[in-house]
Amino acid sequence: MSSESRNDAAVQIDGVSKSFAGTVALEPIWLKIRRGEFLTLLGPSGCGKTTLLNLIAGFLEADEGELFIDRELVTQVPPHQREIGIVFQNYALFPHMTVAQNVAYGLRTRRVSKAETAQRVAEALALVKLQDFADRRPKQLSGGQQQRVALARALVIRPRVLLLDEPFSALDRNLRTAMQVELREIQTRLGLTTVFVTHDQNEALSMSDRIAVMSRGRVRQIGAPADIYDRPRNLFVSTFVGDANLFDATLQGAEGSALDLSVGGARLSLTSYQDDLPQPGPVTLFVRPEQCRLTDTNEPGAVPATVALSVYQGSYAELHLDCAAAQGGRVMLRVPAAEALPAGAAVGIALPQTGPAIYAADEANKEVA
Amino acid sequence: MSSESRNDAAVQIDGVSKSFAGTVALEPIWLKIRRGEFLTLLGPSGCGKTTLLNLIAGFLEADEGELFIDRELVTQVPPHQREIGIVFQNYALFPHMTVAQNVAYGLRTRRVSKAETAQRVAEALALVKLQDFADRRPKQLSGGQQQRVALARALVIRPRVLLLDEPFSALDRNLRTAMQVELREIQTRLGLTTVFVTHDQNEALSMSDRIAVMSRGRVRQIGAPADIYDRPRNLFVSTFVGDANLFDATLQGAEGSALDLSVGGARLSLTSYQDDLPQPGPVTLFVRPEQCRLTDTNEPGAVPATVALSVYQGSYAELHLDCAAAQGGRVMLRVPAAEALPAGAAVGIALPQTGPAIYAADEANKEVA
Amino acid sequence: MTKRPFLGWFASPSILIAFGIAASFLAIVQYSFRANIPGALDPGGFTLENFTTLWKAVYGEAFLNTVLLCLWTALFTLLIGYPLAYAMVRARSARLRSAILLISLTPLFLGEIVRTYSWMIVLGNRGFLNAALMQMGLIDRPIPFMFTMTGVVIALVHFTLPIVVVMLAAALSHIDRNLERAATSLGAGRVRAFLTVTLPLSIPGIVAASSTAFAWTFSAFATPQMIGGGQVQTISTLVYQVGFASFNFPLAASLSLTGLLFTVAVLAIFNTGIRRLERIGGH
Amino acid sequence: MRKSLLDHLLDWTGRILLTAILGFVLLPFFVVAIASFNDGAILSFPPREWSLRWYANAFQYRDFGAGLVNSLKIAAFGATIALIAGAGFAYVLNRYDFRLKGVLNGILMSPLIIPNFTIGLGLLILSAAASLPRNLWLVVATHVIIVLPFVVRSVYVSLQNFERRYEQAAESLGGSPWHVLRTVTLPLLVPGLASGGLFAAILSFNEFTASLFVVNQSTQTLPVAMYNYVREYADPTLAAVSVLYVLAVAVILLVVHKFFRLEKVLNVE
Amino acid sequence: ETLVVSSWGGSFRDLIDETIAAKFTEETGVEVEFITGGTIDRLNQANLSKDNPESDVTFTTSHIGWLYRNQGLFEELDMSRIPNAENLVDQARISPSHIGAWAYVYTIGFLPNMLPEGVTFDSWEDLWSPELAGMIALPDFDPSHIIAAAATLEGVGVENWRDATDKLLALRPNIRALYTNDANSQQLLSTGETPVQVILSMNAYHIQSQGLDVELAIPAEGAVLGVDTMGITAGSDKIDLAYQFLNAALDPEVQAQIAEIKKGSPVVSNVELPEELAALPGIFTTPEEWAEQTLVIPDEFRAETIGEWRQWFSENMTAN
Ligand SMILES: Nc1ncnc2c1ncn2[C@@H]1O[C@H](COP(=O)(O)OP(=O)(O)OP(=O)(O)O)[C@@H](O)[C@H]1O
Ligand SMILES: Nc1ncnc2c1ncn2[C@@H]1O[C@H](COP(=O)(O)OP(=O)(O)OP(=O)(O)O)[C@@H](O)[C@H]1O
Ligand SMILES: [Mg+2]
Ligand SMILES: [Mg+2]
Repeated sequence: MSSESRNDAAVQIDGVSKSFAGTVALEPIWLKIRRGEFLTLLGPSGCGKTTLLNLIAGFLEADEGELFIDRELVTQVPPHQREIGIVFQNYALFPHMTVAQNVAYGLRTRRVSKAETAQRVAEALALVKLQDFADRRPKQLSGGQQQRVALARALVIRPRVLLLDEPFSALDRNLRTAMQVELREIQTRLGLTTVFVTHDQNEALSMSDRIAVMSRGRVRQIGAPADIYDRPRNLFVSTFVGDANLFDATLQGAEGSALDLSVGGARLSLTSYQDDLPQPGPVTLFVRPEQCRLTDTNEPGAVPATVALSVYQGSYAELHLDCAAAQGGRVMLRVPAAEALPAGAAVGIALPQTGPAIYAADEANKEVA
Repeated sequence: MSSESRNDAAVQIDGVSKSFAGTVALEPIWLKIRRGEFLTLLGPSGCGKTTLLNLIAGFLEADEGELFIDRELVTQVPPHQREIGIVFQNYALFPHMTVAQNVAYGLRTRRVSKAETAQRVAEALALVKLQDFADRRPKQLSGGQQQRVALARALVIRPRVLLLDEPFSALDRNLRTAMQVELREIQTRLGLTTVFVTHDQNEALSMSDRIAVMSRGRVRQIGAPADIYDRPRNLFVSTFVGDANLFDATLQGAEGSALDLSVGGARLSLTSYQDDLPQPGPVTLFVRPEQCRLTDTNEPGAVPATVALSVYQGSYAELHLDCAAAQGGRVMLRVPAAEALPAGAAVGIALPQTGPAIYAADEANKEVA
Repeated sequence: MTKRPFLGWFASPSILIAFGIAASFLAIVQYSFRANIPGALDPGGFTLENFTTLWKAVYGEAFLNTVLLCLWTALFTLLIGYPLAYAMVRARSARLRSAILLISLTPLFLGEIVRTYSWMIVLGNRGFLNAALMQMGLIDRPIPFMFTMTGVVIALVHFTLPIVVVMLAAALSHIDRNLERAATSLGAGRVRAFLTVTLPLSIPGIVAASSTAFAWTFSAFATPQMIGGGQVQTISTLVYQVGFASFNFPLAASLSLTGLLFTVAVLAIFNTGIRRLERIGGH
Repeated sequence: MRKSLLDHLLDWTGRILLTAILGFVLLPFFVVAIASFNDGAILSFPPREWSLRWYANAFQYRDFGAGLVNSLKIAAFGATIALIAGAGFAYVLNRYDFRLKGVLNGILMSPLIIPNFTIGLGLLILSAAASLPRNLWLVVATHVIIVLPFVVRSVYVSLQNFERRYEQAAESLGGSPWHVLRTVTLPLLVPGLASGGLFAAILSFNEFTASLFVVNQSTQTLPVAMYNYVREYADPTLAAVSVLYVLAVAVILLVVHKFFRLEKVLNVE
Repeated sequence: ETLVVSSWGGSFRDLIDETIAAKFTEETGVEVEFITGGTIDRLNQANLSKDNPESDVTFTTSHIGWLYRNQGLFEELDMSRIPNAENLVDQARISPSHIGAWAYVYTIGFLPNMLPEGVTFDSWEDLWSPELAGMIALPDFDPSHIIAAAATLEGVGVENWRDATDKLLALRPNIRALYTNDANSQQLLSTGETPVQVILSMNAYHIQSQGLDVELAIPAEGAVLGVDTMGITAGSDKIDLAYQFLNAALDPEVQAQIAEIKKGSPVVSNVELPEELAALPGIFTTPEEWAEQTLVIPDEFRAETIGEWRQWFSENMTAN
């Protein structure tokens, strides 16, 4: 378990795939997880996140492909020899053991001496701020505390990789935010390679070094959160992560990344971040709400719309606009609560000059989340 | 079920209370729900929302107090004679009936003629856009479609009040937003008196005419969403609804609503919306994140802080600041993603001149959500 | 508000039945304190003699036999039933799971007679087992199974196995699989994970299953009667014999009553055991 | 997965153990099947000659036919009565609190721990003391008492898992309690009721010990007739009956499994 | 219309069905139905259903017949309504309420090829041979045979059986099983479980006919005589038919059939039997045979004491 070079992959997944009784849960996947990296698997329910995690942990056997942990080929290594830490959504604490016994479990299997065990358990509990709960049983703890014990139990064995399967989804919002921050702090401090599973895009965006967005057993895009949010590579990613306004547009022509589009009668010139642009013709134009600006109806280049509904959200309001050029007929913008407009007001939507992406209207993966 | 005067209470709750085996689920509650109003009961889990709803529906009997629906005393009326519509979180569609049969159920119990039943069922299904699903069984529908059927089933009997108990909490984010908009549109169109239960503050803020914020069996504040968000009347409401930054401050003096405060060494003059101000002395100052502004450390009146963590959220970033004057040592601000600062940067927090509230530091209800 | 619709309607049939049960129980209690008049079904006056009679060696031995039978049966049923239940719950293929379930369950629905009769054919001196062993040359004269405790235990284990498997499987299936996974991820091999996690968590199930095995064995009649052949006397066979061969219903009643009190006591002990276990950990 | 020697060992001992145990469960039925085709009146293994005469005999022996008819009648009546009473009681148990509920429950569940021979003896004494005729209804009553707890349990579990919201929804839609019971509660409880009733019928059909005490010649059930046959004849006719019995039960279980999934019925998922 | 007969099950029912009932049906056109069970079981059942009798004619052993009579379960017989009873031997005139239907002995039966070397059965004493440890089966429903044999061996007479209890206890090591009925006895022999039994002669012959090599010995002290009897159930509403049934049973041809089929001894003196049949142990055709080969336990005494014997037996001989 040398860690000389900081750049080689802590986990390397080479064409691993998995089917259950004929249905494909995971298409062949290639993925490198860097040492110390916090990688999130994000995707809708049933997309194969847990399956991939179970393959890394060794609870499932891959149909094909190879898996390396710290450069060691582990495809055939049983789970208890993989030296990984796991935290489950439902905590999976041993109900018949105290908190301390739970945390000590992984040390006992490793025949660590009594004294060292006691010390390391105490350290781990201190790490998750549960020193005073060592003798309680899991049932006597709150959800958040249980989740912390599970974390301590996984960390105390100094795993090569930490795997977490929707660890916070059973917690309420406030506790959840607190635990997210806490986990990320501990992870950074220990420099722990971490694979985190969630279907919550905010959680993914806020915690990760990199996000792998999955759908239907495939990784659809992998990259830093800002990459994923600002430069989604396909329609699925753009709609699954963050809010998206989609317009029916026609691509008139492109010169490099400069595009010439018509949207709902308005003529636009945009530059896109995309490398692979679709052919001229009907396309789908994707714009984030915060990239759109509300203007007068008659501003040139503005797409005409009417306020359908203004939804108060406390710190801001969501304006839902009826817009003929938009897919589904609706566009959403956020404005400060004070600037909300009444329903029925006619407005123009100014689209950004840079940033948006276009996808072929008949894109094979026209799969909106 | 006359509706002559548009201003009398559709539902009136007069000192209704409820205990279960000694534990108080609901303290005596007084509440008037206006005709056509969309009232939300918002509060953390276990605060008594469902209990109150069940009392209105007649599934529970009040220990004391009286309940009127349309001015009629219904305290002793069994649920099936109350003419209310209910939608539950888990839909509770009859699994052994088709969609049409589900919707027709309430008409059959009323011995509505075959022809009229068919017509009204068709109308109700059209209302929720499920005309084409009449002959399916609930199991063959998606969660959102099931929720729509539940709504149609409750609406078809033209209830005097519509009750909804966390109807959308099992749906995923996108569907949830869509359903919220749809429900609100239908409710407005039909002018339906509605009591909506949720523990999701965004949902409450965005949908309601008025919100009743509950905790521990009591209504802590009732008012329009903006009222609740901008002018919370106690610490519980301010922290439960929206994000709150709380500072330890000392109230030096007050003149009318103009306050003289010192916060972490800085001296501030503010005006508050509050009527009942605490005595001079130690107080808790409450400020929404969007009311705070980031400035230089040395700007006069700015509270000094250091960036602890910057959390990317796509359309914006959350800056978590270490701040000695803040309760819990942390303050949170939102900034455009591009303006996020690196951890360790020293900053000043400029507090607003108007808007914030202060609460006595020893406030009896020092109960942070 | 109609507070309790149907209460009267729904409860009355069962109240009637409860009266029947209570009455027959009272009949037993009453008979057990009445004197036996030989040859007459109507009992005589009040007496405690029936209970003093129970101090005789036969009855004591029957009690002892019954208890031994219960203990051995429970022990072996657990030893055999646990692996079966485990395999059933953990089997990867749904087919195998169903097969195990059906095979271990079918005997439950066959009743005592078919199963006991089948075992008589297996266990007799010229039965299948001895014939097979002799054919293989492992023994040269038959091993007596019939009319022995061993034979009765074998058949009783078969008798209680299905219910024990069902109860253990229910207990095992409610143990979260992630617990075992957590243990393996922490470095425990399969054996260790089983011994330190699965087994301890299934103890309440084990206790519940053994108490059921106990109650079933205690109440078994055809098996000790047919396989024990009068050589293995249990409470049940004695009750029948005393009642229908000696026609001494008061004595049979007092024997039943004593047996019942005994069962209740044992099951009460089991129950407190379960409750304590569940308080300590369990689910 | 690359397995250690220990793992292989575990796998193989596991497989062998499983096979052995399943073999133990099935052994008597294989043996009885072989025995049923044995031509001689005296058993021998392996049989010297084969024949179907014992099957013929089983069909001709009058007591089996009469016993089968009795058992079917008793099981049908017993299960129906137990189902009605048991479902009602389970409902009451699940929904209401009233005085003596615990006592009533205790009495009705007591047959689970009272040995069947005691129940049989008690009812025999009771019927004699009350000069009740020892007819089919006495046997039915005995069986109702014995199977009732199983019905109550099965229906009670269904009721516990029953989503009260269905009833509340129906009530809010204007359904009176009876209407709701008829149109919502009962239809949704059908699986629980069916499996409870089926279980009761099977148990009743198989009940032997208590029946032995309360039957007479004309109300003799099939298991009692079979028991008496073993007492009176030494030939393998009963082996033939047993084989038919096993086949019938296996077929019924397979069908039940197909429709209800036994794992679910028995709560072992 | 049917006549209900209470009898033992199994081959005895078949016997009655094929002989007496066949004759009866031939004569009257009335069908016969059976209710079956063990001797004591049926006594108890009869007691339980005293007010509403289940049968019209009851077959039982001579001594248990006394219990029926004493408990008022039998009608008093009017012998004039049974013409065939004229030739009834004295030993078969049991009481005013029940008369013999056939006779037999309980004696020692054994499988010669499984007998230990050198064991023979010239006397009841041979049952006590230590070589027979764990090989013997006795009937559990009636211990009177072995008690009578022990009392005779001890020279005390069966009335003083208490003086022979030590002798009885000494037999315990040799006892392997107590059989509960004839089928059980057959099984024990056919499976070789117990190669030596105190067995009903008729049953032994039945087992022989099934192809098993069983031999009967008549010990010097004599074999224990048994008479199976019949009576009319008290309260029967078919008294006339019942008398006709009893009469059919004593018909010489029927009696010969019984001897032929089941090797039961005729109880009327006017029966002609083939020689080899007449020579069988347990079949008596002459007054001398009736007198010499039998060990007789007085019926009434036996009936009174059987309960005590059974209790003593189950409390002292069975538990081991
Ligand atoms: N043991 C199994 N047998 C059969 N199919 C399975 C099994 N486990 C998973 N699947 C299927 O594989 C696919 C991927 O499942 P997986 O559990 O990995 O999804 P997931 O992304 O974790 O979803 P979720 O967010 O709901 O947990 C799903 O279609 C699922 O039904
Ligand atoms: N039937 C009951 N018996 C006993 N206590 C009950 C019962 N129903 C509710 N309670 C208690 O009453 C309190 C209020 O419960 P209620 O269900 O109204 O909360 P809620 O606000 O709806 O919570 P949630 O958001 O979790 O649904 C809780 O403390 C709860 O435990
Ligand atoms: Mg998952
Ligand atoms: Mg609730």
